[in-house]
Amino acid sequence: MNPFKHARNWSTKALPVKDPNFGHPLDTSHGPILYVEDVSVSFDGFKALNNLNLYIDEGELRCIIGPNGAGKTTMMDVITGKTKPDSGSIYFGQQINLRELSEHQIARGGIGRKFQKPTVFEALSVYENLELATAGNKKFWFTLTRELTGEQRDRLDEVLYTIGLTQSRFNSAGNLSHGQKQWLEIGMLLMQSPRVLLVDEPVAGMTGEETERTAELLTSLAGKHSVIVVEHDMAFVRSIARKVTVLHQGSVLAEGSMDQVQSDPKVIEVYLGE
Amino acid sequence: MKLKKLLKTIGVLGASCTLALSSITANAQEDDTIKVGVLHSLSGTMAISETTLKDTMLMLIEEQNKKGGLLGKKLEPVVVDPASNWPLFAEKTRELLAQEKVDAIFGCWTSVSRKSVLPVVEELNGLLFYPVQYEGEESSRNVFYTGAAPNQQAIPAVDYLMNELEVKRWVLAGTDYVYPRTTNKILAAYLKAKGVADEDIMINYTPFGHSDWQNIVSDIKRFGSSGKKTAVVSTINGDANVPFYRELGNQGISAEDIPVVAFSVGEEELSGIDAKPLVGHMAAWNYFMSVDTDENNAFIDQWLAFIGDEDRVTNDPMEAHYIGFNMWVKAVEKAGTTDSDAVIDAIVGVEVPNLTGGTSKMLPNHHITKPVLLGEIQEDGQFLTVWETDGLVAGDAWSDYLEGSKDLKSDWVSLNCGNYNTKTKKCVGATAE
Amino acid sequence: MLTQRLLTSDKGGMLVLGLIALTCIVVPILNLAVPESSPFHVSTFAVTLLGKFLCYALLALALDLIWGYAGILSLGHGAFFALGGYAMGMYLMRQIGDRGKYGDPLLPDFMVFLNWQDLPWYWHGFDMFWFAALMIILVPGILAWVFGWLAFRSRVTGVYFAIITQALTYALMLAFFRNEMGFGGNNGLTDFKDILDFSITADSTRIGLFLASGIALMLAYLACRYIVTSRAGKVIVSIRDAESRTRFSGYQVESYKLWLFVFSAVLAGIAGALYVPQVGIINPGEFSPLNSIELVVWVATGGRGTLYGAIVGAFSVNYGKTVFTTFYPEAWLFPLGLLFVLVTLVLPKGLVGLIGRFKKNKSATNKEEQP
Amino acid sequence: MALLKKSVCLWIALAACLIALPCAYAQPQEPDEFATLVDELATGSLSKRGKTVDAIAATGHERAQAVLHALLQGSLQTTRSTPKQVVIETTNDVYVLAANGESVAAKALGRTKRIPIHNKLRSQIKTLMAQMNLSAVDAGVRQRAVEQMISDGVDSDSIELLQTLQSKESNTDVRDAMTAAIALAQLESSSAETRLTAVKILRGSLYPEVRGPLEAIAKHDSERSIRVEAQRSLDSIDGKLKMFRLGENIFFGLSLGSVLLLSAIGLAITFGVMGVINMAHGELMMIGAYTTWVIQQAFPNHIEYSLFMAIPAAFVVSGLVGIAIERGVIQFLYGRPLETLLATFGISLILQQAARSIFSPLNRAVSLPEWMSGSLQINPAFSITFNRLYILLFGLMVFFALLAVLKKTSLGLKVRAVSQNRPMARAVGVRASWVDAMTFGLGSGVAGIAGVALSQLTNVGPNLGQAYIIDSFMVVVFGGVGNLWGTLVSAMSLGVINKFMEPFAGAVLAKVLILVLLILFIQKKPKGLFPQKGRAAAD
Repeated sequence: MNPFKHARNWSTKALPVKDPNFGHPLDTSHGPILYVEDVSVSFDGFKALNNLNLYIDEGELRCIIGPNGAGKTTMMDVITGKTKPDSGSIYFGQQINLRELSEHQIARGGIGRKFQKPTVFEALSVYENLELATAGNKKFWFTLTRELTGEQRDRLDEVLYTIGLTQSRFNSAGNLSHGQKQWLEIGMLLMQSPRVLLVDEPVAGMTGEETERTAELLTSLAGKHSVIVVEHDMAFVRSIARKVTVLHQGSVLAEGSMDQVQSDPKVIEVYLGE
Repeated sequence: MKLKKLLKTIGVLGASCTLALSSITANAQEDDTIKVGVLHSLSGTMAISETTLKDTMLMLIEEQNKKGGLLGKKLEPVVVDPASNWPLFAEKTRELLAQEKVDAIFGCWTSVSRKSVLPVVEELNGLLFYPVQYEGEESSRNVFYTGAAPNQQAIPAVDYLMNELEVKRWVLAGTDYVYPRTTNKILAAYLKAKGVADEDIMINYTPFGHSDWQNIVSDIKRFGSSGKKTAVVSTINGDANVPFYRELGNQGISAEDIPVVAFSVGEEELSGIDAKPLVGHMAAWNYFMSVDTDENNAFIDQWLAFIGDEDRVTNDPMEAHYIGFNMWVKAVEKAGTTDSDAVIDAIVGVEVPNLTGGTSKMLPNHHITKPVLLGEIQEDGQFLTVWETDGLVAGDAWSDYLEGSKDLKSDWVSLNCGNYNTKTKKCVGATAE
Repeated sequence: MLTQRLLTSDKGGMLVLGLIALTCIVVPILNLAVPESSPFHVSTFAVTLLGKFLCYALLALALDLIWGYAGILSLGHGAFFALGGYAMGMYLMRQIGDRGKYGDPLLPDFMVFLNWQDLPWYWHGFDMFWFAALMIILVPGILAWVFGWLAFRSRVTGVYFAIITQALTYALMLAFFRNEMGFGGNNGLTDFKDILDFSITADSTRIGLFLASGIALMLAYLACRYIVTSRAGKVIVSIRDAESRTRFSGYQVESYKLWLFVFSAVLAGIAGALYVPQVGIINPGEFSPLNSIELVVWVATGGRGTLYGAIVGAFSVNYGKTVFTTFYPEAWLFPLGLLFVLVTLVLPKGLVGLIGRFKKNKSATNKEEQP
Repeated sequence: MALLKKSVCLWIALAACLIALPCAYAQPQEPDEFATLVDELATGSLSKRGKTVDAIAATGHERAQAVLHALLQGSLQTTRSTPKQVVIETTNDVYVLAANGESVAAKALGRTKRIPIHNKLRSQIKTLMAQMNLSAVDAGVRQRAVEQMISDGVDSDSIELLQTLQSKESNTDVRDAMTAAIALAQLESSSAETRLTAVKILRGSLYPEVRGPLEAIAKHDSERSIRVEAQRSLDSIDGKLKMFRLGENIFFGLSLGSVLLLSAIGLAITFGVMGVINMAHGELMMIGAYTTWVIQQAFPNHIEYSLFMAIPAAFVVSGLVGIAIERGVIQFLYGRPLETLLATFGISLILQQAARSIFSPLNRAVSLPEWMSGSLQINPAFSITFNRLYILLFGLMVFFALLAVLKKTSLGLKVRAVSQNRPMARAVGVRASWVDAMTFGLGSGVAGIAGVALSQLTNVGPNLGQAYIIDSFMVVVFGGVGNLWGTLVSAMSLGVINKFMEPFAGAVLAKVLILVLLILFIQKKPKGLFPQKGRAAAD
């Protein structure tokens, strides 16, 4: 009777970490979940990324720092499919070549991204924002005809609680405070059930208290998800980071714990010198 | 509660909508006037040609009222603006006939506007006087064609070129729509019947408002340089003419080398052009402002006084309205009523003087008799008549040179049919009531 | 459940829908049952006028769906309207049969006129209503699909999309003007006689067409409501407000835009098909880019992103036009032009927004009304 | 209007006067016969006028040429009072008696009427004058006379005349033309040898009249060798013609491109740089065109200079209207390009209707100055029309001037600053609103200038703008928004592509194809040929 019946069952089953769109579980048997190898991107002769190599392990919380123009945003663009690299390879797990996929496929595959400027759908309510982000079948005809399942709704409530917006679930997202918007966006990422979270400057413009809560939120997410945080706020990075990568002129300058990195003479030169 | 309130609002709004509707459809039914509908575009692309005809109608009606009106009543013009929008023509016609209850409509210019109006006029049994030269192939009981049919304009012009100027090669250039297509088809058939070879006929169509004539003119020039006398028969419409003639002039083609005979270029179009590059080119019409007759001089004086502008000109469609209006007036007087059926019966055979010194007559096929004049364009934008037909030419609704229509005949008196097939002896399409 | 979703929190829509329903009931009665002498009689002229407005409203609705909700401004929606109209026109032409001027049983008059020997292949099948009805949906739909697929895939958006849609309708206009195309050139298709064996000039047929337009409009409205209140509708609004965010949420933005565009084009086609038998002519002028721009103005005037605002806009602008062309035939472009300027400057949310502003103090406005 | 026509006559009459002057002092030899004939021009009927003209030419009178020339130019007039006097209007309201060149007071004549002629007479006079002009002082006049003879067909009498003149001719061009004329006539000679020489002489001759007779000889001549030679001559002519036709087509394309460029370039600023979808752009061009007309009306005696006055005037008028539009409407709509579309569409309707109310819905006649008409004859098969040539040059001039304004002036710097980053520009002290107004004014002013150029090509009426608006947008989008060079390249290439498609696709289909190609192109390169670079361009 219902042509979408099959699809529905399939999507509810697929809700957990397994990703539905690649048809098979993600192979992370060698450790890293994300491989960025020898990636180069240039705009009109300017090399935004220059033979960048980066490996993210499953469940890892990685902070990426670097001066302006180091290539942080471009790196995220490349991973999420917004920018196609000139050369190099990007693999998600052992087998999935992200270069061949488009943005929405990558997103469905389990890589979520939070933008530098909080971008939530201001015309919609908090609840609807999360509803939209919910993992599942995102094809036009499906969303046209189906409501959320009970399971999905439960998960939504859970996330609402996690990001602390249960009270304002029916408020318009446009009326939220800056910090709340940031959290909502993180919540939306969570609804996508991603394997990897790319978070661009999550605490920019936040009050101290908000920053603290965000730090808590992100550390709690690590483990279940791999989290990549790009941030300028060194204090914040110090408070959450286990491993830090420093980008400079489109390639990795240094990598290690915060202390290691901070004592690296190359890093000091880049940040203080010249 | 809520629903109740909503229903109430709907009720109120509904009532006000009905009111609004009735304000569009308000029909002041005053019996002491006879209403005359004027259906000419006052805005949009056709305003350029049609506004003048609206003014002409207003003038004619005013004159008639000065003479005491018609059947003892005043004439009242009802002017609407169909805005060069063809569906709007149909809508406005319905408005004129059904709401305003006009007794006759004078209007339309383009073929498509007439085609759009036609079903409405027939449905509501109105009267339409159509004043522009057209492609023929039509005859409606409710329409009177006071402009020229192809045999009243195109064919005599070609005869002149062939006989007087000994033209051997022909360029038939036109805008891509029905009138030029038909005219050119008729002409091509006619020329071939006269022994002109295929390679001596060049047919070219361009879109409306075509403005870049460089290579077409250069083609014409090449076509005309074969040593045989060449002429261009132009059915190029409206705005495309200025760039066409300018290009001709600039590429050094003068009227002596390759004359252009146009069927859509009249005094009014010329008044918007610097006529210098056109001097010597020709046009075929049933009327020229330069024709020196008493009727015409009176008409011109009247027009200039009415419009209050010494520089305005008169043209052929204006004369057609003049004839059409006078015919209608005469027919109404003859019938003693403005009732459509009575007027349709009365008008056939009515004769009124035209402005070129003759008397035009309404024929049973609802076309009229007209003289055909060939004029050369002069520097002042007027025409110098170089040739005219001996007598008046009767308008022919169905061309004798087209395959589909040569057996058709229109006669609303004896046959009561607009498209009677003389071979099968049947009224085709059975549109007659 | 569904009715609740579609109609509650849509007071304006309910009001408009109710009014249309009321008109659909009252007008036929006043036209057919009330004698002509009565002041309550609604003339056939008014019926065709209203029928035309209903078609325009449907067209405006189609545009509002993609412009108001997905933020895709099409300046070529008139093309889909005209294509639907042509499909219907071709059916009506074939219905004339041998009652044409030349009495040819197969060929329409204009083809006889141009000495065509055979019916062009694309005219076959149009003698059957079901085929024509299918084409009314398929032709605009497929064109929109192909065009949309090309455009959205390469992420042509905003102003660029507006301009290439304009190019599309302009190209179609020029093409249909050509007599060789076999669609009657500049004169288009006209002089229709019957539709589904009913005489097209009969009052009852007019009422039937009027009702069909009204019902089509109401159904289309509900369908549009269904879309915009569904999850897909929210995705569509998200695309309008933050396209790349939606993309990174895992939605294939192109596919959403494409299906919505196709649906909107089909609605426009249906509007055109209903329009043609009521006005009695279809010609390439309907493809004119100016028509499409005017359509955008109806929606803007009514208030975009509300659906019913589009209907209000289509009715009010066209009503105004009818009044102005009758009462101020010489100068009606002045108020019309002024209206466009004022609406964009003073009423960014259109007439509907204006009413909303008055009511603001009374009740909290519902969220969906805000574009 | 009347004044305008008079001033047109003025120039023609002036030319006539120059020719007449040398003869004015000579005493007529047989005053009676000549004067009678001249009078007959006025009194006789149109059909008899041809004979009279022949007779006048036959007198060999010194004034014959002047009278015929005046008749041809329409400056030969007659009084309405009897006895009719025939006079030549040399300049505005200055008359001389046709028969003897004595000047007469305009007042004494009363109202005068032009003596009308028609085409037959015109070509008759031209032929007659060609023979007289063969020995004119000016080489150009002689050249035209020979060409006139070629197109009229040279008869055996003229061959001898030409042969004598040719031996004396000093100008090579004229001599070549004479050679061709003689050879053309000799093609019909009964002597095979003469024909053969003639065929050889005509090898590569580009006179259009040559091809037909040569073709006939190549097919039908009794001598085979002549047929072969004729075919070779024909081939050589065709080869040349092909080349020139290609050249001609390229010029046509560039010329169309220049029109597109002119109409799009203002838009490249208002739309490309400022992001305003200005639907009233066409109407701003219309205003420019009407300005030209008004200028010509105001200075009816200076038509030749009217364009030089009209260009700055149109720039100022359209620019001011543009500034008014910007201040009145658009300034409230920045960042909302689609809204600017609606508002400016409304403005375009108002402007159109305003033109209709002020100037009437009829087209207005804008005169072509003498120097804009005619063509630059490179050879008999290839000529470039002056108006197109000047407009092409003018379009390029406007383009480079605009480029210089944007690149070199402080206004240009500010414009670019504001268009790239409004708040930053404001922060460094640029008065953004002033810059907006000026930029829009600049774009509108350029549209006005384009209108002046268009007035020389097409109708000046309320619908002028509508015809160009869509094309203009296409050009800007195709070239890449915000890139003036892109606009130039796109306008020129669209023009040329169009002209190369027209011969086999026809004018309508060519345009449709161009539009389809454009649509497809934008799918491939959504930002046009030369996309604007950098982060600001991304959305």
